[in-house]
Amino acid sequence: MIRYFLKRLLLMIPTFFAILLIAYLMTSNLTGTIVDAMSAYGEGDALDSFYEKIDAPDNRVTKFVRYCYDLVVHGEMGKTSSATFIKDEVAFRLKYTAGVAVLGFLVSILIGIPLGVLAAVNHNRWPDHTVSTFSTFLASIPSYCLVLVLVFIFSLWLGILPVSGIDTWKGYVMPVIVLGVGGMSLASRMTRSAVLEILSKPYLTVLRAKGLPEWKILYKHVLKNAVVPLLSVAGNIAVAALCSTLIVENFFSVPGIGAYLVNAVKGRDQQRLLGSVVVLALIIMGIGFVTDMLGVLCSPKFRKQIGKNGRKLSKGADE
Amino acid sequence: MNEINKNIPLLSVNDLTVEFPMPAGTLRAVSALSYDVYPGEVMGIVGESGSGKSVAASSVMHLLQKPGRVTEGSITFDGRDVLSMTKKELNDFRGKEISMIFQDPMQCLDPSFTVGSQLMETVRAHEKVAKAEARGRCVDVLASVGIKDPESMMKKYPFELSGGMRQRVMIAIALLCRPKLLIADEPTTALDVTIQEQIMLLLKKACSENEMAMVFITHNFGLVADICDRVTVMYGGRVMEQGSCDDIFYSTAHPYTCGLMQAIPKADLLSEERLTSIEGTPLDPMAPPAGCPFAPRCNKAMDICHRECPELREIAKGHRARCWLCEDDAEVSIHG
Amino acid sequence: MKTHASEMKKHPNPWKTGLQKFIKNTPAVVAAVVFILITLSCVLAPVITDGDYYTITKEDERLGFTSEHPLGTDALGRDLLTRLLYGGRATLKIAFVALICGAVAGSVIGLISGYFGGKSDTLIMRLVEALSSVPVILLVVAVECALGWGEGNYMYAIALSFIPTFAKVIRAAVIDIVGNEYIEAARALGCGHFSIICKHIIRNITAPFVVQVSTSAAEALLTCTVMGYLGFGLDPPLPELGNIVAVNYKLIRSRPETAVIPCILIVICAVSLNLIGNGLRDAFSPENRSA
Amino acid sequence: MADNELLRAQSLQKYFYANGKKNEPVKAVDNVSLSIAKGETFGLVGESGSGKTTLGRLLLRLIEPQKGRIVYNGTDITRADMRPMRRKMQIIFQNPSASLDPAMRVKDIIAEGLRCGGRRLGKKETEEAAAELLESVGLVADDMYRYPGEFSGGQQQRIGIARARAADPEFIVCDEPVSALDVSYQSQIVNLLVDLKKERQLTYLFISHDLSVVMHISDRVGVMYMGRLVEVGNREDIVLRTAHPYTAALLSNIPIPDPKLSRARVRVPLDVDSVYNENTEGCRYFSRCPKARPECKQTVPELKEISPGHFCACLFSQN
Repeated sequence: MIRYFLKRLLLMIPTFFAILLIAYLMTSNLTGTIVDAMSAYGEGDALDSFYEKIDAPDNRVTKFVRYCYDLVVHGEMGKTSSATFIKDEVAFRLKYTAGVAVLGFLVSILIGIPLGVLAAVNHNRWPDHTVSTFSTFLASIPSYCLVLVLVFIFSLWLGILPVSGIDTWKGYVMPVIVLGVGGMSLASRMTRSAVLEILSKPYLTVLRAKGLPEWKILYKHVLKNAVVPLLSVAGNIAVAALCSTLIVENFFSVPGIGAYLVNAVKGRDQQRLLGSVVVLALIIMGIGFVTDMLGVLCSPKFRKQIGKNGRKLSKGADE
Repeated sequence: MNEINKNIPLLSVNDLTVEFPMPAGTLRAVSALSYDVYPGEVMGIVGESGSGKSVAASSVMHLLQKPGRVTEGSITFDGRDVLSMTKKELNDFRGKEISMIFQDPMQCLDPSFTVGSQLMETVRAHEKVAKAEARGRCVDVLASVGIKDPESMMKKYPFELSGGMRQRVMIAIALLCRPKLLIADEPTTALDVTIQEQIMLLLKKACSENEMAMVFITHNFGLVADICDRVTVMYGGRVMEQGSCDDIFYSTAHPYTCGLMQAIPKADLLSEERLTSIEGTPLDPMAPPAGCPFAPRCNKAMDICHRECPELREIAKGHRARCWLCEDDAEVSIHG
Repeated sequence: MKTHASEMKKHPNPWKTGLQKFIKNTPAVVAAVVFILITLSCVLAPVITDGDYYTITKEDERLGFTSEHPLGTDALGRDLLTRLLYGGRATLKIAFVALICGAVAGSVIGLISGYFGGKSDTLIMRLVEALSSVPVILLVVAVECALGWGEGNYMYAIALSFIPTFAKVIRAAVIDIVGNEYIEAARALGCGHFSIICKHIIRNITAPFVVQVSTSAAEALLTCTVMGYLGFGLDPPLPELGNIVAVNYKLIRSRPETAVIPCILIVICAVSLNLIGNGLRDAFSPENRSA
Repeated sequence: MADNELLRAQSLQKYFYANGKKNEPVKAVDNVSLSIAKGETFGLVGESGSGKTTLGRLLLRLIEPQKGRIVYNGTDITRADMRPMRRKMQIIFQNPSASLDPAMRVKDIIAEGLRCGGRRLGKKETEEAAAELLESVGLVADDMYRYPGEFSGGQQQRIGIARARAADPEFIVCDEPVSALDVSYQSQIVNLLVDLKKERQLTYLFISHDLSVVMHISDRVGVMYMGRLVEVGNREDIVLRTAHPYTAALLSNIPIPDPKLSRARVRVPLDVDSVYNENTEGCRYFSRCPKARPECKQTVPELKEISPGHFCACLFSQN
């Protein structure tokens, strides 16, 4: 079992550095633009020496290697022009992003999944229709329109929530609602199709033939079989929540990674950009790894076959 | 053939009609079907795919898939009307009085639960027994279906078992509460010949030991000859012929049954080069023909067959057939 | 033998039966009509309006819906209706080009990894998973930096973001088709890989492809508008559904309708695209039927 | 090599390696040799998992054998380019609905077969040829404009046969062509195959798990167990002078549609559910064989000729 987990971990390393390399290459000509941006202030040798130090074409690769070395060995992400450690900046901002993202994720899971199960259980009856049309409608509202409506209602009209800034807990309410709405529709649709697929399996008729009451079949058997697919749904929702947090932060000026990213781009700062890429890549791969491992642990078939010989198992015929 | 100790039938289904309202029209899967099963007797229901044999059986257990519903007829089991049972009564009834085994063993066990827990929940759903005693009964029933090491089987998951083993576990689950009637819906079709034989032996032993009646559904006449006491031949949702095993095999009255018998290839090198096959294509369930459903494919069809559907008439003691040929003089032999 | 054409008509091909089912689905048809109306009005923008979305009217005339500005003016006093139509045209163009590029690229990748399988399959799938775990905004930022600013570079980023979805859907469909015996029959008849792919596989994956394009269309439109709103889109004077809303956000207190009207238009587009997507999915792949 | 021998396979071997070479392979076809004469129907019988379908695919080179040689009409085709050979060898499948492309009209399906037969025909001739082929398998000429979805199982199987015949082959592998059909359509297809064989002097490899169909239709029969041929002989030898205990068990387990006979029958006891450990040395039937002796475990029994044309792979064959 442990061997299988270690193998999965090792597999993540190359993917991580691949993403890092692509991000680095894409943003490498960014520093050139920093120099243009700064050229307005200084001329002559200050400019040349700076350009020389920051990014001559030949030492771009060596710079990348040194960057990775620093990252891995010391966990350093270099200094910004204003000599503050990027690592601290990113860590500070991560707190806010994580806060909003986790709350948004919980809202969408705790509302989306029960709705999905409800819609799947009474298929083609009124709960199914309402939930589906409701989630289709929610999925078509872009985040900034929702922001507009919420700000209009809660801040201007009722005046109970601040327009932006998250000094108090109130500041968190609106971003979380925006995130929750998007995640909820996705979660309910995915859960519905996963549970419908289980409900169509023949062994449910066998359970009914055994004389088990309908509620027992539903809560004991269907839900236990639904755990693995629902875990992958939760994994997708978590990644989606993180991605939309990056966007929502800019509307409510939440000082999170997303805003940091956008400022880094506007300020043409490659170091900050790479810092946020590192953190985001790590988090997302972490989510993927955790959902995968929970999936393996929860399904007896994986657990038994993995436990015996630690290698990836082939898809069984009777999944 | 074990003799019928009581003359009142355990299960009696009379002129049952099941319809599936589809967007393209109502599909009548079974029309005016009636058969009786006496205690300890094995009733075989034979027919090709689409003849309504599975619907005939699953409607007894109220397990019709959506959107199927019973439109006419009644099903009485041990004096109680099955169709009018409430949900609570149904749950006690299924698995305790009647239990069922299905065709595809690979899909019939819940992959996330051990064999033991699936057995235990059946016992505890019907009887309030202590855990230890329930476990003991599960181990005994597993042993009775020929599983060598029942203790270790209790801990195994379905994906670790072969097709034959899973069907044995299915039979164990069915026999757990000693039901009076077992419905077997093509239990051996998905299994190999050698394993099929073992399962048939097991079913025969179970029926004789627990004095249990059985409704055995299949499309293979060999299995019918092997295990059934009485047989119902179905085509296009209607009963074509019904009678004891010897009536059906040795004094066949209906051209369809006769045609099916001759169409079966035998491994005894006696049958000539070409099988006498029944021509024609399957009937469209949405638009059944006016007269007898088999008329378009019957080589002895008269014009009345195409116009009007014959009644199921008694042509000998306990032997009934639905054919115009047997209407006027019952004795004319179809083998001609 | 009867004439060839009359015979063909008697047995419609699967596409016609699929379309007949789609027609019966009223919400989808209404959504289709609405969407076509909007697209037409955007395309015919120069006919409907005089096309000057940049002249700024004076401060006092900016109030309310006047005959001169049917939908009023935006924060900087430019005519909202013209900006909406031209903005819609730009966004719809970018969204659909991005969607089609992403769809085709993703499908090709899915087809290759599904049909050939083995090592190439695992390698491609690992890359696709890596790509799918990168947030869209990161992709946009990366592409913007690499290709420079402005004029819709983010279209390529959004196309990239669709590659994983289509790769997974088409790969699953191809694996399902290759499992069937008619592919083996084609090989037994001497068809090479290329002719099998062209004749058998492409025909059978068009249904899942069309269904996936329609279901992702709404998502493509929304992502484009969000990127426009965040300022990654076209440069300010050029109108785009995203940056129209961004510009009018300031007026939310005094004249909220300037921001609300574009939002309503975007939501209507997205809802209609989603409904069309559901309708097509019910018509062409009945097994995963929605409500 | 006999004069009228059409196809000979020598010690064919095909192992399926699940995830990588290092662990135990599934020995689907293990050292199988057989020869099929021209105009003969060779029946191949075995339970599911005995490798009979894999052997059929190997002979047509739809799967590549790891070891062994295939000689067709004197020319060694083990490594040869199969394109010219495809015309001569065709295949009919088990599942009627999955063997026809649902998106193509029947006319195009048959045209694909005609093209493989090297007959470059214009539109008009293709339709005539397709009409003639459809009538030859008992369908109506107008059926060529319909889609496979509109036919019943039996009719779809006829279209598959028409397609195979379009290439005008000499040798057809029938992979369980009637197992998925009902009894009345089964006999229609069997009769059709017998007529075709007489009319076109075809040679069949008829694969099935249903012994009675195989015994009815084939001249020589081969019995396979777990990837190995355990007995080969003509029909009378196999039924009347059964040599291998497994064949005897198979024959005794066929259900007989006659109440008196089937109940009076003596059955060969067969320990069915013992654990199959495939990689035992020696005879693979050892774990289930009622007459197993210690020697069976040591040596792998070879296919010996116990009487002219009758081969058996058992150390203690019955007669």
